[in-house]
Amino acid sequence: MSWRDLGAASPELVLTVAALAVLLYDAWTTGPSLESPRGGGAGWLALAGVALAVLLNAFPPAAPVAFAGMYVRDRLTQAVTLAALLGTGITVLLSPAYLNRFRLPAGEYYALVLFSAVGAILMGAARNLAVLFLGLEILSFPLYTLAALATRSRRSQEAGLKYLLLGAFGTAFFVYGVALVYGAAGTLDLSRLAGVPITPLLGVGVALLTIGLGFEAALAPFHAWAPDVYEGAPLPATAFMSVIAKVGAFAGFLRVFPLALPAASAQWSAALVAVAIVTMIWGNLAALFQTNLKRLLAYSSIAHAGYMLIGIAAPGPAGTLGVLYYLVVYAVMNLGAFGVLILLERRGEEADEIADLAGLWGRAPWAAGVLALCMVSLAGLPPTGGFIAKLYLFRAALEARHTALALVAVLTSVVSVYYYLRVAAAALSGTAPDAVAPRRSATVGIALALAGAGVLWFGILPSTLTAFVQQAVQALR
Amino acid sequence: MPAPLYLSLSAVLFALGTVGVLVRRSALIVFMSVELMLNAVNLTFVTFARLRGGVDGQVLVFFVLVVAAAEVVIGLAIIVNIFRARETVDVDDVDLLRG
Amino acid sequence: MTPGPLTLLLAIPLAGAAAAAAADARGERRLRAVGFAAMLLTFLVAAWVWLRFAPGVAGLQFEERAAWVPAVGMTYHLGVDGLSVSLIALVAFLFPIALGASAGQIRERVKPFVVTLLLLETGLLGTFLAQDLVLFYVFWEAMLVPMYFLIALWGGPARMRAAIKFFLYTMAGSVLMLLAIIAVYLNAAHQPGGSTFDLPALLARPLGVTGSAETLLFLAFAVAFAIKMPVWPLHTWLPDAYAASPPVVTVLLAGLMAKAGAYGLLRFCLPLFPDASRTLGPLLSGLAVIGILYGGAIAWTQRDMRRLLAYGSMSHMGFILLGIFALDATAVQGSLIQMINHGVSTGALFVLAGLLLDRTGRARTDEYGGVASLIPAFSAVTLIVVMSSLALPATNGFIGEFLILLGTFETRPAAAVVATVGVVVAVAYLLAFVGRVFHGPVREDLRGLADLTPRERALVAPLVLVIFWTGLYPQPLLERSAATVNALLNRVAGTTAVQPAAAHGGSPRAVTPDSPPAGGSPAAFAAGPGGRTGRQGR
Amino acid sequence: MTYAVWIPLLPLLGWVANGVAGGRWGRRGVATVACGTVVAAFAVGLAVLASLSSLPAGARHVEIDLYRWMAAGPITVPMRLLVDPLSAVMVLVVTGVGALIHIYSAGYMADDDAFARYFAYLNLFTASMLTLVLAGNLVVMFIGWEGVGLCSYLLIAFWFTRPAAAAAGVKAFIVTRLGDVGFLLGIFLAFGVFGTADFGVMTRDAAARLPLGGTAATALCLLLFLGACGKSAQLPLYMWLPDAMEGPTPVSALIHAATMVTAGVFMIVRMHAVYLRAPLAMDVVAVTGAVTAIFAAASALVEPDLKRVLAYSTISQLGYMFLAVGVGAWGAGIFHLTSHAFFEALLFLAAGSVMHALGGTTDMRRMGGLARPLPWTAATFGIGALALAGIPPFAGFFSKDQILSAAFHRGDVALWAVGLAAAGLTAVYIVRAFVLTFLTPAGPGPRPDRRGPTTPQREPAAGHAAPHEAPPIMGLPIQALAALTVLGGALGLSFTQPGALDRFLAPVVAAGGPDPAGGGEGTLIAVSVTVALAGVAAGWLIYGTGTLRGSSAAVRAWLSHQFYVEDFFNAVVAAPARGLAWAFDLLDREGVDGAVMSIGRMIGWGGGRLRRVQSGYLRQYAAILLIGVIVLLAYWVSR
Repeated sequence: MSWRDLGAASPELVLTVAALAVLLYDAWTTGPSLESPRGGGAGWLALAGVALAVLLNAFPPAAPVAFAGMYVRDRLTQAVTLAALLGTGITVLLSPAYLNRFRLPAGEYYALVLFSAVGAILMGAARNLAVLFLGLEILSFPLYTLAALATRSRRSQEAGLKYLLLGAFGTAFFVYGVALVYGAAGTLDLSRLAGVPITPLLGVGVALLTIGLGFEAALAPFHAWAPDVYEGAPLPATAFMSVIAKVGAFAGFLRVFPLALPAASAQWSAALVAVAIVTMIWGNLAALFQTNLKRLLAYSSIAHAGYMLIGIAAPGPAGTLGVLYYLVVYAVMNLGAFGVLILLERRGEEADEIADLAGLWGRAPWAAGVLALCMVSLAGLPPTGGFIAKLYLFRAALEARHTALALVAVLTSVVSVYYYLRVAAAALSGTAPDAVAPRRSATVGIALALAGAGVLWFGILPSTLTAFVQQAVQALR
Repeated sequence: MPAPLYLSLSAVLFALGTVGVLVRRSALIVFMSVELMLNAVNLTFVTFARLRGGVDGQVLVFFVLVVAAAEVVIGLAIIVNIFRARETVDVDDVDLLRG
Repeated sequence: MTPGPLTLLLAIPLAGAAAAAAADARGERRLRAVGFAAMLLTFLVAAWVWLRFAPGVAGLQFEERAAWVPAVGMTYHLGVDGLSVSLIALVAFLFPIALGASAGQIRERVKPFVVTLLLLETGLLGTFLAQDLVLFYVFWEAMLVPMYFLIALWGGPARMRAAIKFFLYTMAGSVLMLLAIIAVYLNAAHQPGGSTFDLPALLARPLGVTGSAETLLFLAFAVAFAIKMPVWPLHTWLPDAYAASPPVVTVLLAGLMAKAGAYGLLRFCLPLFPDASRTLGPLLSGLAVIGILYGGAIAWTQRDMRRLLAYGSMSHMGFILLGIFALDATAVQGSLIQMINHGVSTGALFVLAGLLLDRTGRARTDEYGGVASLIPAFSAVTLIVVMSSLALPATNGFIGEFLILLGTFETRPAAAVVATVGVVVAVAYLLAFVGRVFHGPVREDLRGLADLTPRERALVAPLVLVIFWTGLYPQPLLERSAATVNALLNRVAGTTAVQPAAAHGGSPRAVTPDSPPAGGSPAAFAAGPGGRTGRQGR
Repeated sequence: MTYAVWIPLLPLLGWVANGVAGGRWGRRGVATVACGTVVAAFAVGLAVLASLSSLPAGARHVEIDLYRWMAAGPITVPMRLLVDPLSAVMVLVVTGVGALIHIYSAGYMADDDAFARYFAYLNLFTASMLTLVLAGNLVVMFIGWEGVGLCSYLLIAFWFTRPAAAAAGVKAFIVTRLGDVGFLLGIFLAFGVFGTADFGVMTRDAAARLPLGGTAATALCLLLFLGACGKSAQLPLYMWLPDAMEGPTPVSALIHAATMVTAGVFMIVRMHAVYLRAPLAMDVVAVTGAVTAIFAAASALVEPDLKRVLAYSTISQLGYMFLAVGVGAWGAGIFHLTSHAFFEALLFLAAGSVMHALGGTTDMRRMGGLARPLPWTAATFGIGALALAGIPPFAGFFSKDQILSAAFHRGDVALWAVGLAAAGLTAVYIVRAFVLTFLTPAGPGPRPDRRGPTTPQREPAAGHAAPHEAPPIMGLPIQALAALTVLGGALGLSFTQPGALDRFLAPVVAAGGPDPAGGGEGTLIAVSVTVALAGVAAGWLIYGTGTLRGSSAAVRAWLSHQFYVEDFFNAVVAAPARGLAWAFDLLDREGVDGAVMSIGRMIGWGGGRLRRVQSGYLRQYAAILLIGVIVLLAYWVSR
């Protein structure tokens, strides 16, 4: 390990340090009541860490490959880092209002968020299955905790338990997969997997890897935890996990499948196509009649995982480009949608039913507008980022001659419009229920403005981001 | 004992763990079943490390152990918290969230 | 690239939307004024473009091209030609009228209404201006979104259901087109010249689509456009949507959005897939004829005013489809002018229906009676518009239907004959409408109905003027489309060797712009009646 | 001669003026504008006639291109007027009779609330009719063709608050539009054949482009004739005309007797060069005309309603005109058209005078003995009746006789015989009408049920109490028409030589017509006069004195139902069409939409099932995950 190695991993290091600083700050300022102070100090610290990481991420390191070949910070890592940091940053902005209102421990919260982000980034930087495994665990353990953070809420407890037990279950398969791949290939180095002949043992190992990553990404049928956990977890935690888990998992997918196993693409591609189809159908159909918005967004995130998997299942530069673009856009639009929910409160509880949105237009027009915009983007309609992202993925699918996959993708996105627009229309019409009150929060406002602007920017002027991820894709070849 | 037997043993252990997750209702025992699965994986790692003659696998065992330990920490915290609220750790009673 | 008038056309409504969004929501009059000013300004620019448009030029004019997403071959490419120049003007013409007519209907949430309307205008204009496949698709879908909200937020009792049905239905068609767009792009990538989403650039190089692939791609495009028009049997979103929307929105739905479908067929289906256009032309002509009769017949049975007009509108759109796939210069020109006419006439019908609904709140025709003696001016205007709808000569409707049928008669006589019967059907349902609402014994509970106010007169007067102007002097419209249509049909005809004998009957008539006007094709008829009937029997 | 454009333009301006500002300048102003424009158009027509006559016969074909109307693809349609002897005659008939009727209307409609609207419509009609007759090509003609149809609809349904009137208007529009399908297709075919629909070109090129008796010529002529059938109320599309009597009586006189309904005849004469290429089509025209003539005459025999009797007489006389053009007697057709315009308008206006006196009654069973209070009306009606019956020396005699002799000379003896029989019947029914209205003592008669209640908009109920002559503004036009009816025969006054009208029309229709001087003319005249007189006598004996009696109930039923043509039409066309429309509606809701919605329901059902899988039980989730694991492993192992 050298300074150069540390330099390569500087974003992760900054985030880690920031997390530790948050914890220390929290310990320093917490009084005898063990309640966090109502100030936003921890949040600002976390935000500063994220900002610094963004800055560092902008500069490519001198030597991309570090830590004895186990770690790589190439353009792909940069793109993944960007998505992760974008998600983390917006989450940090969204959280203070909620944490204060529900008296959740801010220090722990921010530290966990930052740690989780580190895990996701690490998955994107993995050049070795061991690192990938570590990244996965660093990503998911904080999420388990975040899900259960509202210790007094039975729903939160339940979410934590379900997430933890199923997560551990899924991780076990993943590790077993790592072991079998190791046994078949004799190495954990992803860059050396390419030349390994495809044996059944390797195949089973890869299949088990798929399960672990698929669990994290909430691909059907490994998704069952997601709706319950999303619904039960505290809102900002839900928002965060919906994004960061996807970033990590798909970074892992990219590292394992198109990059490490290009020769076997015929085999795994077919399997992933099937998974993607099942996921898109399952997620979208189950979301149709949800009345709880968090749950609806949970199914929606499942469906989106299916879409993103298209980019993996259709190997090639177009697919990778699509996945990376999608991750960034997804982070922005999903957090925008959750952000509006954070503003709502029903008698000291979350107001997370669709019906609670009624009349939002009259009370908080801009929030309602952003919600509608994000819904439109989630539905994949122009002129939003969601459309361009889907366009790239569909292109990848057709280029790889996966016509059926493309067909299912477009048709299920039609189905998805049904529930997304229902939400948007609910926010823009009707009269507000008395019990629900919108809260004001400057940071949430900033986050929503960012999300709204991002959704439009990525939709109307996609060239900047496209060029950025395009570089990532080209650098890999 | 030849390698395939070790591998088979670990596979059986892994399967036992899987079945345990599926059939046991106590959260604690489900948890222990997962630990069993992880340890089965460890056995696989060690076997392959020995077969392949590298140390990667053996190093990874430590990683897995640490991870398992961390998992226990978080898990027990959550389970205890649930027990406090509901006086039960039966996973079938935890079904508030569904649909 | 410096932004030209076409970018201005997109920017003005957008800026108007932004200004309205920033304005105080309580100042309703000011909001409407802002919206109206933006629309009027847009109209002025569109009128300027229309006037400055050089007839006789087949290609694009006022072209603007800039890189959009160079990495993927997407360009910001705008342009107008004979297909779109008048439609642009129509869009810009109808929007201020719709906003003006909304005063009595939209009393709540005026601000979002104005904003949404302006966004819709941007989307519609962009649809007609875009010359890049993806850019087109962006506008095409983007206009759905404001339309959805216009229906879902300001519509009648069944609005939610109708809005989502409309959206899902049309989007189901569009997404297939999206796949087809990508497929065209990918196919061309394997051809010399590489690929791009830029339409003129694509048309200038081999596309590499043939045979059944071409048919499939053609269908994917055509279905999207057919749903929007709508074409039988893909129309069932229409009556619900038309009846549930606020009437001014129906004006835009029927008057403008339907045109986008027909326009798409001409802009994309014909030039991109000429072979498929020819082989599937008879099928689409058949569907058009079915739509004409079917829509007209159902309109005859309807008791809900807007459902009646909705089916009638569908019937009329059948003529436009028929003209397009007659693949004959006369018919296609007729279709183009009929798009304008349909926009004006059907738009006017829905404007009037809306004004009537505002006054009485009655949707069913049998809840009226003798209205003509209560509000004579209103009735007179309605009568004029109805006459234009049933294609009375000297009104605009006649020009379109006449040219369509005349051209179709050349290439698809059987379809033309059956479609001509549709002219009678139109009389049946439109006069039934007039008869039930305006004629008959006066219903006492309608006494005191207010006639057109000066403001409303100002709204409908331009529509009436256009009806007569187009009916009596359609040349400005026709000459603007002539060159483009000829070039388009030459392209459709040109992909396979044209046999002299088959050129007249089987394939579209390739016409040079300056062919002798009354020349017809004497040679083809020298064969005598036998030849004639032979062609008819085909 | 460009100023001829003012002929249609003047009434059009009248329409605009009265339509836009009719409420401003009062009834007198409205009437002045309306009548003034038509009279002025008549004057322009005279000027046109004069300057046309000053041209050499061969040059009496002046095309006035106003502007290029439509040019699309290879076709061009100019906005072209054609002034030649034919259109000049028609212009004079239309504006002349039209002006008289306009003036009459000013009295007849004096008390109507919608005075301005009435005259606006009437002016629009006149403008359209003049466009029709002056048109230089079929498409411009179609403007007038449809324009008069529109006005006919508007004026039939003028008292639209009466359901019967509104329905009659719709019926007229729809039935004529049925014919217009044929007309339109004819235009298309003309474009196909000639590349244009210009009358001049078609007349010139007909022989070259259309082989004699060829399919194209026959189809073209039959299609156009279908349009003529609708507009001119020939079988089988006649049924709208009797119902059209719901309109104000001057309207019936102008539109449904004198002008619009003759448009079909005019059009065929216009297209005579083409018709000459299709003998079969001409036979169809002639036979249709003859059959319609006798059919309508028979129907009129039992009709109790005075105006409807006149309507049937119009249909019957139109049949004669078609018979004429069908046998190629173009001049005779136009001649009968002209004289018919005089006497039929006269009959209608006189009938209107009767109605005026009786407060709107048209049921002859409630009339009678009106000769005493209404001497002028009775006298003028009598003149019209004699002309209609074909009694010399009234105009009707000359024109009808020309037609019959033309048919006879062409060898169509059967057609001649039918025409002759129809002439006899004509005499019978018109005598009946005259007798029932003016001579026999007034009977109570049944209430006029078919009409519905008389609305206040109709004339003030003068009632039976004191029938009185109409004011001079109504009387004078009647008398003027009576004079024309008496003198109109002069237009064709010649037994062996072509009449004045024939000679004037000769440049247009030179190619047509059998030689009128075929010999035996005297005999033919004697026969037809005898038949006419016999008809008059029979009518007098049956209805006047009651000497002749006896008609079977069956015959009566057939006659009063017009041989069940309309019932047949309703059963075969109208009812199935309606049924089909309802079936479509059902199909649309249940079938087409149902299919679409069932897709939605299926998806929704799937969503519901999938939600139930999410049961909340952690172990079930693990099981689902495990299923995925197994499937995936199975896939990889099987590879």
